[in-house]
Formats: sequence, C-alpha cells, structure tokens
Amino acid sequence: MLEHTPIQSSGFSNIGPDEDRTGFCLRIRQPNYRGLRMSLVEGIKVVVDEIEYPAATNLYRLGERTYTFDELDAETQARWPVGTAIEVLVDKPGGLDVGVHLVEIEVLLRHPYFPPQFRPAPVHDRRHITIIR
Amino acid sequence: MLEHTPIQSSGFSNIGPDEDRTGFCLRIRQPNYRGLRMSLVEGIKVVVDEIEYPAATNLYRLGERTYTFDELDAETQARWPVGTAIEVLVDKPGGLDVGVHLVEIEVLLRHPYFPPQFRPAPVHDRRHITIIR
Amino acid sequence: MTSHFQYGVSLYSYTDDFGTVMDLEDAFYHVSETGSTGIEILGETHLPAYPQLETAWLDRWFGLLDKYRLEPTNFASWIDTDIQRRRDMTVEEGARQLTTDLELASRLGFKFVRPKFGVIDEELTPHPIWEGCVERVLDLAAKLDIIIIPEIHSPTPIRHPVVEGYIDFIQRTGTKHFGLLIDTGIFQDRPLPFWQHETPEMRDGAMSFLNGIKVPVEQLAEVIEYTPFIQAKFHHIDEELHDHNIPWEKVIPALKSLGYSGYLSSEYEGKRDPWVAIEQVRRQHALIRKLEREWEQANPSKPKEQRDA
Amino acid sequence: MTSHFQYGVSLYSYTDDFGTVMDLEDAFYHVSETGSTGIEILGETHLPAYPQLETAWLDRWFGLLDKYRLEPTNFASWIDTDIQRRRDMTVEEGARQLTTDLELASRLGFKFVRPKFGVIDEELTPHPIWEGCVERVLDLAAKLDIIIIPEIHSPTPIRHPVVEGYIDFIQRTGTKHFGLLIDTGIFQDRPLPFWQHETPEMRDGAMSFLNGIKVPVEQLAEVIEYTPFIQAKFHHIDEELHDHNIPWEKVIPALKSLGYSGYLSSEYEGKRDPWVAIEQVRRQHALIRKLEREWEQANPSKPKEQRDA
Ligand SMILES: [Mn+2]
Ligand SMILES: [Mn+2]
Repeated sequence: MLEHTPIQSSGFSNIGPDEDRTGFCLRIRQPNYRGLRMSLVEGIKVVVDEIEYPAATNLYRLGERTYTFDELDAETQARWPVGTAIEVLVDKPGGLDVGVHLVEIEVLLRHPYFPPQFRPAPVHDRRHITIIR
Repeated sequence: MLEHTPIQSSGFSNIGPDEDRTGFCLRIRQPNYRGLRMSLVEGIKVVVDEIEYPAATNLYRLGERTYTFDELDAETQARWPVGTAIEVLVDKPGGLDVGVHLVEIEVLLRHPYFPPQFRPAPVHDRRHITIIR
Repeated sequence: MTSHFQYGVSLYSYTDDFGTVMDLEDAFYHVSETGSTGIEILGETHLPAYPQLETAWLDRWFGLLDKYRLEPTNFASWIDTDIQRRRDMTVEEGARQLTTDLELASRLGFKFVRPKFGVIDEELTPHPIWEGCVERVLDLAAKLDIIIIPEIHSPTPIRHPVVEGYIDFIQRTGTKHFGLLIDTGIFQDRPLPFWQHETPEMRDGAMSFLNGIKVPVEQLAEVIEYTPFIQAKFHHIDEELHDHNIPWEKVIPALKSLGYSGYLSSEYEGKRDPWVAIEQVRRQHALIRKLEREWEQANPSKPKEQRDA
Repeated sequence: MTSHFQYGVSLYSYTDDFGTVMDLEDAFYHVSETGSTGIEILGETHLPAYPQLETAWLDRWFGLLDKYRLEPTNFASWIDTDIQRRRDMTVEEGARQLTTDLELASRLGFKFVRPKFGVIDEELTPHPIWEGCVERVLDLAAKLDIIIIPEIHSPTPIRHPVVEGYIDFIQRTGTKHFGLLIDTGIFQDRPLPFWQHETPEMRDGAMSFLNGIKVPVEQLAEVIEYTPFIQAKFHHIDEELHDHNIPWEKVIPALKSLGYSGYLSSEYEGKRDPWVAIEQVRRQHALIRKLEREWEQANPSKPKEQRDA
C-alpha cells in the first residue's frame, strides 16, 4: 500500500555515490482513478524549496524502464497503474541536503474524454518530506 | 485492511430474520498496539443514539468463538490480534432502524504494566455509521 | 427475474482508497456488506497487469466472487482517441482496444462493457471513430453475450445529439448488444461544493455543469428501453440520510414506475479522504432501498404488471 | 564490527497504520528506505497467529528479510502477570510465556527479547515473579544465544531500585544473557502535548512524567556496560528537523563518547494519524545520523580507541 498523498515520503533520496551525488529521486503515487498509458502523462514538474525542476528535463522510471520526457509520448502501451508509484529522477549535481524539504509537484495528465480546453489537466500536491543521507 | 477508526462502518448490521430482528452487530478494530488475550479485555460498552448497551450483557465474537462477558476473563490463551475486528453482538428485540446512527464505544483494556490505579484503561470512539436493512 | 432493483457497487467509489487503505479483497468485503449482488470494476484500475490477465489473479477473482457471493456487472473501458500529443487513434486501433476489453470482460464474467470514448468538443461529442469501432466489434459482443453501453454523463443530458446518435445506431444496426448506461449525475439539481482552486468565475463558465444539469426524471421514459444498466452517481449523503445533490426521491419512483429492474451500481464521487467512501456507499444503499420499499408499499402490484406488459 | 551506531526501526512506530494502511511487507519497505539494517517487532502484534507460527508466514518472514536486507534485532514479549481479574500469573506460567517468546524469537532470528512484566505500583516495580521467571529461562537463552533485556522506560529513571535489582541479578548470576534496554524517553526534557481528555490536574498528578523525567545523559555511563540495545523513543520532529521532546544533541554525543555501537531502534510514539509515522521516523534517522556524523567529524579517532580499550 502507498501513502495517500501523491507525493510519497519513503523513496525520497539522493542518487549517486555518497560523496558525489548526481541528483535525487521522488516517488509519486498514480493520482488518477485509472491507470494511464504513459503517452497520456505529459510529465511531472518538481519544485523543491522553491527551486523548479521542469518536467521536460526529468526522467521517469516505471518498473524496469526509464523514460525521457519525449519518450513518454511514444509509450502508448505500458501503463502507470493505480496503486503504484512512478519514480521521478531529477538531475542535480551534489544532490539535496540532508533534512526536511518542501516538495511540490504538478502532474499533467491528458484525459481524452475531457473537453479539449481541459487537456492536459494538472494534479498538484505539496508536502514536507525528508532526505536521510 | 480495516478502517482506521476503532468503530468499523462495514459489518454494522441487524441480526435475525428480516421481520424479526433480535439485535445488532458492531465490528471494532483492536485499538491497542498489541494483540491482547481476551482475559485482558474487560468488555465493550456500546451506546447507540444515547441508548446504552452495557458491556456485561453484550456478546463478543472472535473468529469462530462467541464469549459472554464472564467468559472473557477465563480465556487466557486466545488473542484479539492487531489488524482484526471483534464483533460485539448486542441484544435488542426489533433491531435498529435503517439509517444513520451515532455509535459510541468504551473498550476496557487491562494493561498489566500500567500502575494498578490505571487498570483497566478505557478506549473511546464515536462516529456515525449506517444500518442498511 | 425479480421486479426489484438489483444492487451493486462500482469500485470507482473507492478511488484513492484502492491501493492506499484497501486491496481487492477489502473492496469485495465492503461491497458485499452493503447487501449488493453485483460488483463493477474498471479494467485499467483493478486489473493489476492490464491489459494482461495473470492466471493467479484470475483464480483469485473467481475465488472472491464465490466467497463474497457477488456477480460481475459492468467493466469500464477507455478508448483513448487522443492517444498521442500529435495523433488520434484510428478506427482499427479503437476497435482493437474494444476487442481487448470485451475479451477481458468476458473472461471475468461481465455482462456489460462501458467504453468511454475521447471527445472532440465541450458538448462531449464522442470522437467520430466511435461508430466504426463499435460496429466492428458487434459480432464479438454478440458471441460473448456482452452489451456495450456508452455512458450518458453530465453535462450531456438525455435530449442531446449524442444520445440520438447512439439510438440511431441501435435502430440502424438492429443490434441487441449496444445500449445506454445512464449515470444519475444527470439528475443532479443542487450544486456540488467548489473543488480546490475553483473560482466563482470558473463555476459560472466552463464548470457550470457542476451546479447540476437537472435533467427531468420524466425523460427517463424516452430512453429506458435502451438502458440496461444504471450507475447511481452521488456525492454526499449526510447523517440524516439526506442526499445533497441527487433527488433520489424523484429518481427512484420514476425508475420503479418504468419497471426498471436492472442494476443500480453505486458510484460515489465526493470527498476523497480515506475511508469516507465506505460509509457514504452504505448510506446510499440504505436510502435507495428505503425509497424502493416505500414505493412498493404504496404501489403493491404495479411492478409485476409493468414487467408482464 | 563497526564503531558507528547500527540503525533500526521498531514496527511499534507504525502502530495504527499496521493493519489499516500498511501490511508487513509495506513496513519492511519503509524501514529499509530509512537505510536501516535492523527491524524490531512485537510478538503479539506482528505474528498473525501468535503464539503459533505458521510455516507459510515463516517463509515470508525470511523472504522479506532477504529482499529488504534487514536483520531481526529485538522481539517484544509481555509477561501478563495480571492475567485474570482475580488471579496473578505464577512463576511457572511466566517462565512458560518467556520460553514461548524466546523460542519464537530464536526461530525468527532475533538476538534480543524484551520482556515487559506487569507492575505492582506507580514506581513501575515489576511483579516479584520476574526474577524467578528469568532465572528459569537463562539456560535456554544461553542455548539460543539471545539476551533478555527488560526495558528502562519513563517514569523509571536510571538511578532507581528497579534498575539496581536488574544489575544485582546480573552480578549474582553472572549471566551474559540478561541486560538492560534503555528507552530514550527517559531523557525527555520538554513536555508532551496533552492527550485527549487529559486535564491540567491529571498532568500535575499521576501523569506528571509526561512532562519528561529528564534523566541526565551523563548517567548513561553508569549502565552502558549492561546495555546492549537502545530504543530511540521520540514523539515529534518538526520541519526544521528539531525534536520537541528528546535532547538528541545531548544523547548522541553521550552515546558516542561511551563507545556505544549497538542499535538505535526508532520508536515513534506521537500522533497516530495515518502515514504520519513514516515521515516522522525518516526525520529521526536524518537527525540522528547528522548528529553522529558531526560528532565523528569533531572526534576523528575517538570511537575506535574507545572500542579497543
Ligand atoms: Mn458514471
Ligand atoms: Mn520503548
């Protein structure tokens, strides 16, 4: 089972060797009521302590596969299922400081059954989570 | 998985044939952090819409077995495990009316490691739940 | 066959609970505790390996149906016409999607499949491939004995070109495997609370349908013959068993008078705080059963006559 | 062997989450994500068929330890001396209970068993059967290579007849299979928030220990040689990584100076709103690791010397 907020606290972690962090990882629960083909996910923007990491430059790990922003649109088969988390991999030399951070996200989801002017629709979340090391 | 409140909404139901209800059933999640031998459970008082059903006259169903209040004290082996619900069976000819009821409980638990004056310790809960038929 | 309603729950009701506080068996338990006989699922939500079906999961599915004495009712499907940013689905792709879902639904024992087509405008006009997609799978639906039922959903009312298009299709093809799913949200006659970030300007504009499109329940008579399944959409029922948005005291007598004896499948769509949906669905079942009982007591012989007519 | 602390989490931290929003595997996941190497469980909470151990569950247990790379640390046991309303446990019954838990703990791979004896007064003096019970199972503990560690828990301070009694027992028997578990709640130096229904009168009276019994951390030196395991009790760490109750900035340097290199096993005991514990435990690990790192940077060679001494 996942935490109820789209932003998950467990899994928030720096990436790369201890002394040479290359970025961080953030887990996000599928916030929609159905699982979506990746081509309907128009990326996830991450903001940590007011510094923005745009959707277009983040990577997206779903199970064994990692997608660039552009590769999302091409993935019309694999789904991000309900009850699972995607990992957003964010490039940030040095990683994030150990401690509590204010993390915000904007997930853009394209719902084909929404009127065209509401596509994509954003899902926002915002909470404090912690980098342990 | 159970609902977070000790009082569970699902399972709240009248007992007996449709036209001749004999009482009602209320499910309660183990509210303590460890499972307890039944002999440490000093009964559960139920209040529905301000009418009190005393612990001593209720029955307690745990798995396949049903205990009277006095039989609880003799059951030093079987435990009410964490993550499970006990069913309190309450005698009430005619049952409860269909609709939403305000239900309150007092669970008395005897913690041997509490100072004697705090044994048993009460757990209270109170919420609105619904009889469907 | 009974002249009473059949009661069910769509697991859509437990959105956000599912996968955070509730697994599939928990959901079955809560549905069965409402006294329901039917369970509705969403393919892309409740099949963990969708569109694959793992054998172990299939065994579990039938085990749960048996344990909780529930029958599969409707299987929700999506035809994602706007599949890529610069490309729409073709008729072939859409038909393939629908084939996948019909076959999944059939293997799981469902009687209905609800396809949700992408739309092309604010009126929710379905993408024009809808008709070709459905036509290509009608034989399969007949073979599997499944009825394909697109949903009439707010802001689309009953008297609308979209509905006319579906009825024309039924009349033109003469099919018995296509019909309408009525979502009771079309009868909403009081406003929903504002959603987070919604402003009064938004509510007056594109979101005005959230105030309720107030379809008169009498108009059910015009489509009931094409309607084998109803989703009992609702948003909030309070502690007095009073629904704040849907006029059940009109909807239920209308359905009873028309002799409807299919499913009412609960679709709770309100506050998503954990565990709230469980109790809300229970209140809806208490309320609808009460209204049905009251109607039957006031009209002791009518439903049978209607059915025999 | 390392001169660093070992980090663990007691599943007690996830009380009320366990069984409502978290199953055993979820708990393992959250523990492993803190970077811990150790997991602590409560027999009567986390063994679903306690005191039975089902083979399938045992397989799952070892599968999870392997998957999440965790080792079992401490197994919590209760000796319910006040077992019936009119009857206390006998020494035989207590020893039988302890035997059951030692055997369960051993089968699961634990190194420590914490027995919680019933008490006879407000000072939390353990029921007099404690000594007989423990003495009867010392040979078994030796055979299983498990250390029995009663807990020094607020309101019992370090300098107290209860602790003296335990140390006397160790000295009298010469056992290596009995020691102390220090719960860091004894160092609490600022009050806990009032619990529901608690009044100022109650807080001034029997509940005054909830203001913190403020044991000076220096007194750890008096018992550290008997202390193979520490529960890192805490209640709230805020968004500035500031603990509102436990003076970690004193506790951690004291433990480092004494060369403690056993486990710090997180015991979150604060607000029980769902999912809160997960983040709170993470904050504690961030905080303690930071303090340990700072101490090590300021004292580059000390821990090794201490250990070699
Ligand atoms: Mn619907
Ligand atoms: Mn402790």
